[in-house]
Amino acid sequence: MNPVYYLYLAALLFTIGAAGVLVRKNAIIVFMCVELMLNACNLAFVTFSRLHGNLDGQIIAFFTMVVAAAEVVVGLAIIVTFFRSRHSASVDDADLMKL
Amino acid sequence: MSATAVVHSLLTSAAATPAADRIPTPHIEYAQLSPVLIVLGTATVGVLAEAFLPRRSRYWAQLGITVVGLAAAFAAIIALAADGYATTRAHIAAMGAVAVDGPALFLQGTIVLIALVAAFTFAERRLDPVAHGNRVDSFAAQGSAVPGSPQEMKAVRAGFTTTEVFPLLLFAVGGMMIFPAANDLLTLFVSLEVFSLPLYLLCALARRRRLMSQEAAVKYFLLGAFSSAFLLFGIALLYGYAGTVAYTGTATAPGIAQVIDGSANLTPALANSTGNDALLLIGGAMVIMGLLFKVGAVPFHQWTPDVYQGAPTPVTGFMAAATKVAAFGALLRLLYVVLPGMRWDWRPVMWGVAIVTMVIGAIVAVTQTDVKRLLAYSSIAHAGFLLAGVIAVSPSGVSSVLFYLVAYSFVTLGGFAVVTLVRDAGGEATHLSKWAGLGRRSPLVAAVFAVFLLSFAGIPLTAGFAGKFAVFQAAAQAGAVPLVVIGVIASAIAAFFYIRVIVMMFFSEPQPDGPTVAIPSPLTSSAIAIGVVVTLVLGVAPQYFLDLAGKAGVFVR
Amino acid sequence: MDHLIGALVGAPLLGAAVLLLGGRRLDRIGHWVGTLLAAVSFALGVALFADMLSKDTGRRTFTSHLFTWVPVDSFRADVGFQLDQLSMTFVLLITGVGTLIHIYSIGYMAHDERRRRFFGYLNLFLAAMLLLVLANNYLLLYVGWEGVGLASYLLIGFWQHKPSAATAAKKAFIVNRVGDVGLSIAIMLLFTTFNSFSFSPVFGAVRDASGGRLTAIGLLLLLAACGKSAQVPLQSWLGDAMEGPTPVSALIHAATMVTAGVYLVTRSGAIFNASATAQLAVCVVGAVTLIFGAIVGCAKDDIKKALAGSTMSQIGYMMLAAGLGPVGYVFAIMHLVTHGFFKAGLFLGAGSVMHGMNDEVDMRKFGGLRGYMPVTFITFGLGYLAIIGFPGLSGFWTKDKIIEAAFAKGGGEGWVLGVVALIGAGVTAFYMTRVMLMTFFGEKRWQPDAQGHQPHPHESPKSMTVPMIILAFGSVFAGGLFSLNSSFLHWLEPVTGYSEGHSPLTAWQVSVATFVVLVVGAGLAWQQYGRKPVPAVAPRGSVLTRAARRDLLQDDFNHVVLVRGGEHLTRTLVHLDHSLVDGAVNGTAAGVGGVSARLRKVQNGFVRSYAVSMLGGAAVLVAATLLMRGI
Amino acid sequence: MSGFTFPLLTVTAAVPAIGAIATAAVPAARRTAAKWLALAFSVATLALAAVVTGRFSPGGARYQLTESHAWIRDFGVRYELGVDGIAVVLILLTAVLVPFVMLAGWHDADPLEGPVPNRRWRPTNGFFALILAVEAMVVISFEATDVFLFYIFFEAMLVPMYFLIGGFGDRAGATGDDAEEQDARQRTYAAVKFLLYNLVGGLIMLAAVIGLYAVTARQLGTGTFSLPEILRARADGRLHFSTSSERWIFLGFFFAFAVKAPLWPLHTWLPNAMTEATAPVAVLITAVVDKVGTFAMLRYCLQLFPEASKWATPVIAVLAVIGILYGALLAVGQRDIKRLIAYASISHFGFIILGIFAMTSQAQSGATLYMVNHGISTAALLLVAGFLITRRGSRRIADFGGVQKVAPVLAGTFLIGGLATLSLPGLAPFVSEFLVLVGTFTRYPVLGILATVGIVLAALYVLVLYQRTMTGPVKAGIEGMKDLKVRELLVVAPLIALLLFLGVYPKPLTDVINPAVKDTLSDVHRTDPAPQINAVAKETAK
Repeated sequence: MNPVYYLYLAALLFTIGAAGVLVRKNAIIVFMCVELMLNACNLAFVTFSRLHGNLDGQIIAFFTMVVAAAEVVVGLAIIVTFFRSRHSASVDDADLMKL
Repeated sequence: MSATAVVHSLLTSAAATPAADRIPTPHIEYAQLSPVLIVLGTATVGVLAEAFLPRRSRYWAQLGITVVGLAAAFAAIIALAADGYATTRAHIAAMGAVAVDGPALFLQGTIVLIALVAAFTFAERRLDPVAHGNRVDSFAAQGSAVPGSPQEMKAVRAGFTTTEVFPLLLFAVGGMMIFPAANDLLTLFVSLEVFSLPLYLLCALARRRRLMSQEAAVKYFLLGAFSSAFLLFGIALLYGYAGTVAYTGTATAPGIAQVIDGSANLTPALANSTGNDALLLIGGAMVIMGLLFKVGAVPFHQWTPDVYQGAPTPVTGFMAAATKVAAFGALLRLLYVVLPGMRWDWRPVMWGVAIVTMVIGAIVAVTQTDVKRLLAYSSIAHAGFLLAGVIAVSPSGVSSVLFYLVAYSFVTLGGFAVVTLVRDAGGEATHLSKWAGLGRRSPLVAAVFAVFLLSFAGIPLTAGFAGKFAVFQAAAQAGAVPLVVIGVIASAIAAFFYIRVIVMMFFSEPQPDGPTVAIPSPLTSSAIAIGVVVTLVLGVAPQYFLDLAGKAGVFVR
Repeated sequence: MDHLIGALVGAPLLGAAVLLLGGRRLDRIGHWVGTLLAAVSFALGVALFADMLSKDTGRRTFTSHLFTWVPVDSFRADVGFQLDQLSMTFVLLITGVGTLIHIYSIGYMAHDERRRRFFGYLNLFLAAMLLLVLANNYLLLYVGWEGVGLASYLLIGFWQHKPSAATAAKKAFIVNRVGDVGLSIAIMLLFTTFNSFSFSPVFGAVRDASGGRLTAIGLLLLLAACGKSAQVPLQSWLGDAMEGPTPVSALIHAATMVTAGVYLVTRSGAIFNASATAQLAVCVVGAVTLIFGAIVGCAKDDIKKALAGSTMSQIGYMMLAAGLGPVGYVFAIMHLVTHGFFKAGLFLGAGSVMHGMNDEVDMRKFGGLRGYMPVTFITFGLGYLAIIGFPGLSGFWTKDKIIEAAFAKGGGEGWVLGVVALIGAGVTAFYMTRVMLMTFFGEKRWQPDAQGHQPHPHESPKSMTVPMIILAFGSVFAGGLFSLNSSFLHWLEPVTGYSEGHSPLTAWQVSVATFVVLVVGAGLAWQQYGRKPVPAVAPRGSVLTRAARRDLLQDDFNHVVLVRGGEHLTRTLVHLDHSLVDGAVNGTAAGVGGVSARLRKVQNGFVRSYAVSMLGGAAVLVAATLLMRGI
Repeated sequence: MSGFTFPLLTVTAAVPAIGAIATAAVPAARRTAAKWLALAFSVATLALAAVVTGRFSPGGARYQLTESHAWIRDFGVRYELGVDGIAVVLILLTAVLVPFVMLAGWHDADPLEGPVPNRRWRPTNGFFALILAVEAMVVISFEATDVFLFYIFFEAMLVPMYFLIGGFGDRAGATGDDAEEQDARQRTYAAVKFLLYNLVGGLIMLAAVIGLYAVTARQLGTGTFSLPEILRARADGRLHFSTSSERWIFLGFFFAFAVKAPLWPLHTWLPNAMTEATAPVAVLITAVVDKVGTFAMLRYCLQLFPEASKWATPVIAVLAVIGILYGALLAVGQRDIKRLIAYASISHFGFIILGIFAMTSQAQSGATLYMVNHGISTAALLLVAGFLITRRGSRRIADFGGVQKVAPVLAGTFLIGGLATLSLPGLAPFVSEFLVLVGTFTRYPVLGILATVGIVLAALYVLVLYQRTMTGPVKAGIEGMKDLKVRELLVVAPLIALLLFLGVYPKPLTDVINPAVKDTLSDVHRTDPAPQINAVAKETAK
């Protein structure tokens, strides 16, 4: 099976993630969509690694996961405090500052 | 030598497997990485201090640790530069992961100094009125406590302060120091996250107006993550194109640069993927976009005003200054080291970005009513001017940008430091109308702020003018005259709103319920003083620093 | 010799400086100082005159160079004097009459608390006028030219608290400025043509210059002359100038300053001789003005304005003569001098009358004064006879010569000009007789003034009468003296040149004709003002009369066309400057503001829309990069 | 340059600068001390300027008393000073005027007594310090022979001017209880307008400056801004501007100077600025600061870009003539004393610019002389007007009338100032104006004639102003008006004396100016048009 398909899949996932960020209101879900985009990147890395026959891609994937984990830690903390002080996680409520 | 090698070696060295003979032991030049290591080490110490020191003594301990650590890091940088690592002995350390060269050291030095000054403003606790017998700084008593909730009250009464900001600051600084030095895309990405995550947190920690602060954090975080996803995908594509994430390398172990200009001898597996320029172009574009986001260039700028406004002002100052320095450093390295081969592809695009950034930044700022937002938009406009310098792909381009960054960052720090002084019952009085007649109330503060504004506006004899002249000159020599003309027009528009503020302060009647100007401790005073000194020195006698930037203006390949 | 000339100009200048800077402490002796210095410069003039007479005719021109004024490359303006018979004549006239009028003013201005300043101004005028006639180049002449203008401005407006006076002064200055434009452009043209504007080099090189330029210069000089000498079309200011104190009218607006135009034309004879067109223009202006002035003079009830009209017309004669070229220059100047005597005398007489009638000027409120102020009556009468050219008196000798010369121009032009001049003489006789009758004869029509003081006519003090007497002598005998074996002609000829004209009429024919016209004019006047009583309020009169009362509507024309038009223009411009020029800039600013306000809306605070723009931006970035490569 | 030569020019510029700092350092309470200190420094500057004039030998080297030190190598900027005849006279003018400006403004920065005492914030020491700062910057921009050095101070002087205009105005014009606010608003508007106009001009010039650097850098290897250096390089062919680039750069420079000068239609900032500022500051604007613009046209536009200057001359000359007539006509239509004078100045600047670009020796010497004379005459007129306005507390012409009855000396000085403004022969401005006109006429007869018409309008607006304010019956509010005080006489008398002296004997100045003008003309490769006949030669031959 031609590994290039995985690239298309990666691109698809990335697009879905991006779209999710744009359409979803709930901060948590938006954030999850971002994670989805990151995973799309991972898939791409791995695929390319396979194509090129070197390990770099796979290793980078690990790093990405670590980073993503770190992001989750920070991100959730922020989103939760935000939620607690407003009793809503909708990003559209966050418009105190504009113009 | 590619990043993976480092990675292998790190792993293996971490868990010393018998396989060690097959994988070469990594060779890390600790001495040359010492600045970064010191900062990150200090940060860790700070964390430990948080863990083990009694609350009362933390503040001073943290402040001391931070200052000492940063000072040490700066000393290390000077030492390295003195050893000629900035020029003759510049090379790529940590097995291709990190460059130790002029721009890297110059920018790291700048960032460390910025951090030092920022640390002072972080530590300022004379401005807020004494709460229940405790001096407090501009950070939340307890970040986790819900605003206005009883437990926040308790925290305040107990005189809690979020001293964690200092370690966070240091971590961010560490990341920022690696960012412009990163010599492969992975390091770039990791360091980006390393300095971004602490910043997200810092944004959320304002003592006053916490809702806005948290909102800023959310926005910054989501958009930041979003953009870093793009960056990462771009990296993936570049990796797919070149089969490596290293910027540079040798013909045998090529970096992206070599692959692009075809000086690399490629494995057949690679040959067909390199044929596909789409990967390269799209990937390059997405990586650049990731960086432009951090720079705050149009159309990736919209987070800037909101975040700048919501974040605690000291943090804003630090972000505005340091993030720009780091991001532009990285951008320069990427464009000058990795992508010069495809200059003809990205230059026109950057032209466009530079123009819209300058013009929109200036124009939108005209109708701002909040000082912090105003400065945010002005920072956008300045990003545009800097891009003009970046576009001139020439040594003078690099040095001019480096110089501009120094000039801009300290003026910015000073500016935001002044903003922290002007306060009323609700904390800082950032609405412009409140600043009316400030010149009558406290001429000194108004005068200082006027100096900063004039520097932003690029009036001669201020650092701002020298910087602007440097970048425009570089651009003009690179044949980007139209860009210069547009830049000039943009700065004319920009001048308008800087002047508006000056008018406000000096020529309009003070409001009866106007804000008071708090008397700062030596900490903030020194921050402001440094700003003024830099403004005037770089404005009147910039030659020394221009030389410095000029010497430091060469990337190692 | 230099020093003498220097002192000649310097004395009154010093006087002016002392009196104007001296301050109140000089109030008591100020008038004496002024008079003394005027007398000094007269004495100097006489001395120089004597010295000049001692030399033989050829070597009488004396030039002196004081210092270089403005040297820029080939442009060299000097402060230097040229004293020849022509300027000598003027020096004597100016200082002589000037001194007399200083003396007169002592009495006339006795009750004015600003008398010191008045004398300061008078001295200033003398200095400027002397500079004008003594300058050896046009630029320095221009200085004097404007200097007398300034003095006249200050003196016309001397009673500044009267709005009418201030307005008149301003009008005089501005109308003169119009003439000055002519003079300055003429100087520029001289410079570009001759590379110099000093008399001797220019006149020396005239024959090499192109005719067109000479004509242009001539016409420009004429424009200047019109302004200063109140010739049509720039005559409108002279009538109003009578707002000034009477001595001023006598000295500046009758005897000396207004004749500067004639001096200019005569002085520039060389240029005019070279351009028939310019000369004709001068003649026409002169002819028109002499009729114009005369008609105006007939209609005015204000004694001074009547005299002003007469001045205009007499200067018209001089201009006419000067326009005739070498045939007429001498007579122009001759008439100028005699006119200086009798017109000054007439004005002083008028002043004396006003003095006695508490400053009443309306002749309809005079009448029968001959008994009350005999000296004034006699001197005024003699002046009257002189001006109408009664045989034997000054006017007779000079005016007839001009009329004769006018005919001598020959051809149709000659006839036209001659006849005009002739008619002018008649009209002169008419209006002067009218003045005479209305003032000194008939029954008393005196009326109390605004304060209700009944006038008690009385003879003026010695300080006023003596000058009048002296001038009367001048107006009786000067003409004869000059004509005595044409001494004046020989005196002036070396400078102006002289050529015998060929008149179609013989001298005695002209004289007879003139006398006839004169008698007719006087008779008509007697018919109207001598036989029947003069109505105290002016009858409506014919269209012509009414027009003449309004200076033949020339003023109204100016008002409508220039003043109104000008006001409208400026108002429009002020508006445009604000709305258009300024508006453009403010508009741009507003535009930027508008754009800014609109762009702000994009920053709507919603994370997701920010994300959209980021995505869009990324897409554009990618697309652009791809396009650059053409993929 | 062997051994140490005393840096006279630097000191001349530095003394007022130090004075500014010193004055600013005087505690705000010690008002009088600050005044005297500032005055002392300005007088010292005058002395130094006199020394400079004395040390300058006309017809000697083109730039004298030169100093040259490296400054910002990377920008090719050197700290280069040197004066030619034109610069010398203008420095002298500046140094002469400033002390009078200070004396005239002696009480302008005192706390306002009035409806709301001390509402407005007017630090005395600040006022005088700013004046000295302006003087310093003006002087050094006259001295600079390095384009960049010039540019820096050309721009920087906006800042102190801005605060002078916006910070200190005389209460005049507005009526009603919120007069204070109205005035403040107007003043602010004027200050901002002034700053923005000139800043935009300056920034566009900045682009041109950078362009100049790019050209020199490309052709000479290292970019330079040194005027002598550039002239030398162009002379021996190492440097050559392409037509288009020369024109563009020229326009960039000229625009900035035309805003400063100001040339029609870029003039509208001047009336506002001059009206709202106090009379002394207004003098500082027109008589001193604006001269930098015309001076720069003469030195930089013509010398750096001769071809482009010639190319642009017709347009500029026409604009200048428009300015002459336009300014005069608008002056006639004004209802505000200072505004009227401002428009008169616009008309005069038209003459100066016309003279510069007519490019004949008479016109340019005239223009230079005009800068000096206009400085003095406007100063005289404006300062007296200022005394008048402060006495009455209003600028509206309609509020005056019959002043000469109650304050004859004031009226007299005002009249003399006015007569100088309408350039009456015998007073200084006449000489320069006539030179400009003659010089223009020799090359552009039509423009010369049109410009000459301006003298009628000049007479009109001056005399109308005088008549409305000084003559006629005494208006209400004028009765008690005091005549000039000693201090005020001390200000006006010397200026009038100067006007008279220079009107009768301008030779000392022309001797200094002429050689410099000759050099400039030779830079532009222009010679005066020949006359039809050289009568002088003929006569001397005879």
